[in-house]
Order: sequence, then structure tokens, then C-alpha cells
Amino acid sequence: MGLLDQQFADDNIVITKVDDLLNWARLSSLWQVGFGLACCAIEMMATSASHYDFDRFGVIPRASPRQADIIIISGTVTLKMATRIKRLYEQMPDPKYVISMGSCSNCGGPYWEHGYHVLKGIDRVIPVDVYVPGCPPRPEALLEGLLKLQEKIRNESLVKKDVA
Amino acid sequence: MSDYSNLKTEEMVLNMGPQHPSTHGVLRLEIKLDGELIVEVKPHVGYLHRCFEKHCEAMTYPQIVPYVDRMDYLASMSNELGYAIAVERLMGIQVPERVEYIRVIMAELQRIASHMVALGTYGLDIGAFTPFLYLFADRERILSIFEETCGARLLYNYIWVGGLSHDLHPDFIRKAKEFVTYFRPKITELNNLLSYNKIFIERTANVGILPIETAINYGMTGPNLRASGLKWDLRRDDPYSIYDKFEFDIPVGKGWVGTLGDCWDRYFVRVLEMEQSLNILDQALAQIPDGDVTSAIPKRIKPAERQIYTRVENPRGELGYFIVSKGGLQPHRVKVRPPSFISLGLMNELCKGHLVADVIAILGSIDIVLGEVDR
Amino acid sequence: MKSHEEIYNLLKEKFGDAIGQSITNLPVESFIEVSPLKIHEISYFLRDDNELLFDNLMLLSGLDDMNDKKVKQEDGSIADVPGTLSVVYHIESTSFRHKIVLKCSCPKDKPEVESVNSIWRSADWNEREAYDMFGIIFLNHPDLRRILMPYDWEHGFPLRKDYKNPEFYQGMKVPY
Amino acid sequence: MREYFSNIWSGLFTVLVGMKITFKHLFEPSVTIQYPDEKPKLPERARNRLYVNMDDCIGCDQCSRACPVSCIEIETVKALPTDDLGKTSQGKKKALWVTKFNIDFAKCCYCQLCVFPCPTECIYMTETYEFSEYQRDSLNYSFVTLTPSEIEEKKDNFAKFEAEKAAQKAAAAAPKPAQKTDE
Repeated sequence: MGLLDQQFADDNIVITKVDDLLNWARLSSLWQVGFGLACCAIEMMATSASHYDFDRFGVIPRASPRQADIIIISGTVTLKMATRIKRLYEQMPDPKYVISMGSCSNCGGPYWEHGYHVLKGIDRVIPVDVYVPGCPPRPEALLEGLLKLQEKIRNESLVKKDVA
Repeated sequence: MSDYSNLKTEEMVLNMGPQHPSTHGVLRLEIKLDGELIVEVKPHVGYLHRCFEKHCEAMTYPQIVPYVDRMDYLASMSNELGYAIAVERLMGIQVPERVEYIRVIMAELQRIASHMVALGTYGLDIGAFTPFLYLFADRERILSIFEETCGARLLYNYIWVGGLSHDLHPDFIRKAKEFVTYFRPKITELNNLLSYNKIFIERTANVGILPIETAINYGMTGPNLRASGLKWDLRRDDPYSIYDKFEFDIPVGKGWVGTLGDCWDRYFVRVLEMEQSLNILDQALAQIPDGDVTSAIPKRIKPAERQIYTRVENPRGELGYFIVSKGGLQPHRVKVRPPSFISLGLMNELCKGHLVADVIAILGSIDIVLGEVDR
Repeated sequence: MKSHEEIYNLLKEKFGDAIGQSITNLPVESFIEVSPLKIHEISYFLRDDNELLFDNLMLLSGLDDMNDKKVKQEDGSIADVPGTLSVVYHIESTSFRHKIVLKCSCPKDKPEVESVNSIWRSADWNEREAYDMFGIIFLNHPDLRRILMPYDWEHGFPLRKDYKNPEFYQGMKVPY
Repeated sequence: MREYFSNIWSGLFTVLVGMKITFKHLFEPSVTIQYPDEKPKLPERARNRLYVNMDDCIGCDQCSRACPVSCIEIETVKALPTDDLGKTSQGKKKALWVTKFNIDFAKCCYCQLCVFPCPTECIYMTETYEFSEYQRDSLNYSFVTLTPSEIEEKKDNFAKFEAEKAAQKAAAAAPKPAQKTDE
């Protein structure tokens, strides 16, 4: 989370306005780590190509994780790869978001039973914000996942939430 | 002018990947450099090892088909075709003619779609963004044809052992014919846009030259082998399905703009292959007979104790399945010969002595899919 | 173009005992059994003989034969006799268009096979994979290490039939 | 020298050829689908989320066995002879209470292998593809129509029925071992 997030004890008009501004800025320019793993990466490429045009949502692939806000885990994560993904995630600046795309990264997918070298779910390594189901998800499904993530960002607040 | 060639510079090890936009997935290359020249390239694979062969030992024969799809995910139909042929030969099943025709049509459409991704991303690697967009837009047409037929965009589970999961959609023939007529002029457009572009030629011609003896010794197959000048295509040389019924050329590299077997040759052989696939599609769509597509699917697939190796011509080369059956519902062992795995073994040989910027050009030109390298 | 029988006779004549049976009763594919410690020599002959010219190794695959036996010994106790691991070579000639299948088996407790890397370079990665998956040791291979699994994988060879998956790897839980 | 300039010329020329093509594309209709506002119509065979029509399900477990991923979990309880479960829409008689029918869409690989063996055509693929979630557990769908208390009741009923049957059997079989012990 960012420096200011959940730092203030109570709500007032300034903070809610700043909230809205920050959230609007964050959700409309989600730069993405240009990084594909497996079959889902092809659908992710199709999403950023002509027919679906990821750029409409402000999602631009960046080659370096240090310039990115969002990482889309698109495909099977193996044990060998999991540590690298954790490092990539740690290299990203706050605030950062994770979309888990497809069955494999949700929970191992088709490989959950006999996959001796497959990590059963990326949430064992890094926290996930949105799970997009599908194998692979249609580009529209990925876009819908992104809209869900934007919805989540829109409701974020600088105010410290009461821990009930 | 003084001679600088004997000057020693410091040796450096450069790591490339697994997260790198031009490694086509999760490949890691350890590049040893002397100045800017490459001394050695060590590929490290296995970042996408999904235990395909272990899964095969736990699944029944029809259940393996979805996993076969996920191996070379750019050419799922071709993978399925190879697997179906292997099990059919193991069981001695004869499939109806209509099924064979549909399979060939699907495999050739898939070959075009796969080459589109290969060429598009190759342009992207070299620095041309526009061909990528155009080719992906055209690829979307093939995918919509596939989706209408079997419901999925990328991983189809369409070609089953002994038949197909669905018959063709009533609109299929019309749409496929439309696509063929639409796509022919697009190849010329691609050539003008990218292939004959001087900058592209400068980056790829005379880079990564692969002599024919090395290619055979390293087991290179498919377009990569043909670009080196050997006319070797399994569709012609070890015919399977009904490929012997069609007239088509086998394009081989000629060293058009540089040396025989360089990156540009490997690129251009793929462009020519798309044209030949369109020719096959033309003939197959005109001749397709009527019939039933599910009649030959066996209720229970339980081959006796035997083994078989069959191979088909995938967009990336020779895809082989070595299946050992011990008489159960599950195979005892399935070993795949993945063409990109073998091609990637040549990286070191191809890159030696080139500049570090050429690694991308060479890697893109042998067109690997990491899902298949690691399985 | 030579048939399976002709090639078998040629090899038998040349190498004698190193060539085992020719298994032809399998309906689809026949193969020749060869000695694992002579395979280099035999391959060299196969590649360079003017009548054979097998220049392309299509596939080299490891195989767990799963023939572990329990044998009752004289004193009544039951001892495990470990089975064999095999390596299967599918080779062909691009000029003569003939194919042959070789198979060599080695015991599981001492799985050693000669490397053919210096004859067909495509064997390099295939042999590394067979080592990775089955633990078959290829003698004289220049760089025999794991290829698909992590280099520090210490939990055995996954495609052997008696393989057990570990609970944890580097702090990550492996089973679902 | 001449080669130098001819290279520059051919570089420029081929780039201009390419630019001409891209310029032509300016006047072609756009292919982009404005997704959230306009949704493409999926073909009728589209393979997305599964749906189970529980009214027709007879609990035969065939879909679960066909699934390569084993993401379908089915548990059934035998119905008592007195129970009336109704019939499927095709007139097949049901004989099992389905007490658990879960499909984990986080595991599912959307291969459609479960759809073909179903004898009553009650499991099929729908057009819904937009169902991403914030929690993974919510991707595990339960299709059972019975309430938990009903499930408990059915299980109890069956256990009682079994116990009664076993008792009857024991009563019928009792004299024999008694004689044996006498001898």
C-alpha cells in the first residue's frame, strides 16, 4: 500500500476529495509488467492487440517492474518460477495490484493434482486482488477482471479502517 | 588503420530473463560476453515445466487431449492431430474421410495462425510494432472460426481419438473460404510492410547462419531446417492423414538477401509456408465430403501391450509422440519430441561470435514456444 | 533403404554379443536391444557406415520399465529386485529414409548408459532430460545436470514410478 | 560511396512503402470492440462457465469421472423406497439424493469433456464468462438445491434404513451361528 493509505484516523471533506483524486489517478493509469507465463499470456497479448485494445483502460505494458503498478500473473507458476515472481512483485513500487489470470495461477488449475513442479495458486507467494477464472479466460473476461480491480481501487481510502 | 581484433576486453556475464519481453515466455539466457561479442549462450529452461508426461501416466487416453492442447499453445490443433494419429495407429482405428479433411483444414488454419504470432512477435522484437497489430487482428478471424466450431478460442479439445468433438458449423465452409480470399493479398502487404523493409533486412540478413549439416546433426526440423536448404517436410516425406492428396510446394531457403540459412531466410520460409497452407485450404475446402464425424470414436480406449512413435509436421517442426502401452486404460509412458526444445539446444551454436543485440533476432527467428520446451 | 531385419543382421555380424534380441512380435513397432555400454560404438557405426547413414536422432527417451520384482530367497525372506530403466533411441536417415529403434536397459541401482552426445548433438538436451526425469547417468556426457527441474532439487527423479512428491520446497507447500 | 547512398535510398524507400500501407489502413473500419459498452455475441457452442440443472441430475457421477481435472465433487445418498424424487424432464426416474455437487471453477479447464457423457443433458456450458472474484473460495460453486438440514435428514434416514435392514438380516441369519456354537 502507498505511503498515505490508511494513515488518517478520521474522515473529512479534504481527505475524501484527495481520496477520490488519488483513486481516480491510480485506476486510470494501471501500468502493467510486460510479462507472460504460458497460454494465458497469448490471450493477454490478444487483449493488448487491435481487437480488444488494453490501452483504452490505461494499461500499458512496461518492460521493467519498477515502473509498473499492476502485475498480471498469466499462466502456470512453477516452483522454479515462483521465487522470481516474488522478486518481481517486491521490485514494484507501492501501491501495487495483482490480477491472477486463469485457472493455473488461481490454484494450479489442471495441474493441481499430479503437478509435482507446479505451485498450486499464486496466492501462496504474493497477495492477489482479483481472480479471473477461465482456461484461458477470454480477453473480455480479463477486461472484466480489470474493471473489478478498478472498482476495488475506487473504494480505497486514506482513512484507517476500524478493526472490528 | 590499426588492427583492434586482438585487443582483450573484460569478459562479462549477462543474464537475460526469465522476465524479459523478448524471450517469448519464461526462458533464461546466460550470455557470456567479450566486449560486445558473444562467447557463449547458456539457455536455462524449465521455468514452465508443467509435468505433462506425469499427467499422461495418470489420465485415460481421451482425458490427455486437453493436456496435449496446453503443450504448444499456439498450435493446439496440430498437437491434437499428432496425438490422435498416434493413438489411432496404436489401436488400429480407421477414421472416416470427412474427419481427415476437417483435421487437415484445422491443422492448416492453425499453422497460419501460429505463423502469424511468430512473425508478428518477431517484428515486435526487431522493433516493428505495426505488423504485430495487423497480424493479430487477422488472427482473430481464424480464432472466431475455431470458436464457432468448437467453442474455445485457444485450447480446443476438438480433435479426439477416432473423430472430432463436433461436426463443422453450417457456416464454416463459407467463412473459411472467405478467410482464404481475404488473407492472400494480406501476405503481399506483410511483405511490403516488413519483409522487404531495408532496416528489417539489415537486422536479420547474414545473422545466425545455420549450415545444413549442423542443422541435421542438432536435430533441427520444420521451417528452421528448410530455411537451411533441405527439402524435408513430413507432410511429404512421411505422409500422414491425407496430405498426399493435395498439391503444394515445400518452400526452402535460398539465401534471398543474405547467406543461406540466416534469420531472414527462416523468417521468409514461414511467410511462404502460409501461402502454401492457403493452397492446401483451397483444395481441401473444395473437396470436403459429407459424412459422420463421431462414428469411429471408440467407447473404450484400451490398447494392448505395444509401443509406437509417430510424428507430424507442426508449425515449429517435427512433433513426435512416443507412446508405450502396457494394456491399461492409461498409457505407461508418453514421451513427446518437442520441436522447440530441440531447436533451442542450438542457441549457443547460432549466437557465437555475434553481437549481443543479435540474440533477440536469432531467438525470435527459431520461433520457440516455452510451453512446449518445458512441457 | 534397408529393412529392420537387414539392419539387425548387419549389426549382429559386426558387434556380436553387444546386440541383444530383435523384438518384432509387437504389432506396431519393433526394436533392437543393445548393450548400454556399447551404444556409443554402435551409434558411431550406424551414423558413418555408407550403407546406413543414420544422421538424425529423432528422439531419445527414458523409460521406467516398472519390472521391480519381489523374489523369495532361500532363507524365506523376501528381497526386492530392482527393475530396469531403459533408454529408447529412434533414429532415421534423411538420405536413405530408413528408421530403426534401439533400446538399452540398465539396472535401477546402477543406471549407466554411454552418451551419444558426440555423435548426434541433439542428444545433448535429451540426455539431460532423461537424467533429470529418471536419474539415468550418461557416461562421458560433458554437462550432465538437471534441465527442467530446479538445479537444487533433492527429492528424487519425478518420472520414476515410485516417486514421492515432497511436502515443501524452499518454504513453498507443494501438494494442493 | 555509391553503396552508402543506395542503402540510404532503399532504407527510405522501403519505409515509405510501409507508411503507404499504414496510411491506407487509416480508412479501414476499426476492429476494436468497445468492451464494457458493447459485448460481442458468442457463438452457440461457446465454452464458458458450466451450469448444472439440478432438476434433471440423477447423480450418476459420470461427469465427475470424465473430468481430467477432477474439479467436480459429487456425493449422493440412496433414496428410501418410500421417497418420491420425481422424474427428469426426459422421464428418467431418479433414485439418489444429490447431497453435494460442487464445481471448482478455479480448477476447471473448460474442456467440455464432462458434458458429453451426461445421460440427462443436465450439465452444460453457458455463455457467462464474466465472473471474476476477489476471493478464491467464491469460485467454488455449489449447485445442490437441498438445504443443509435436508441433507442431514436424508443421510439420517438412509442410515436408519440401513440399520433396520441390517437388523432384519441379522435376525434372519441369527439361528445358524447359534446352532454351530451348540455343537
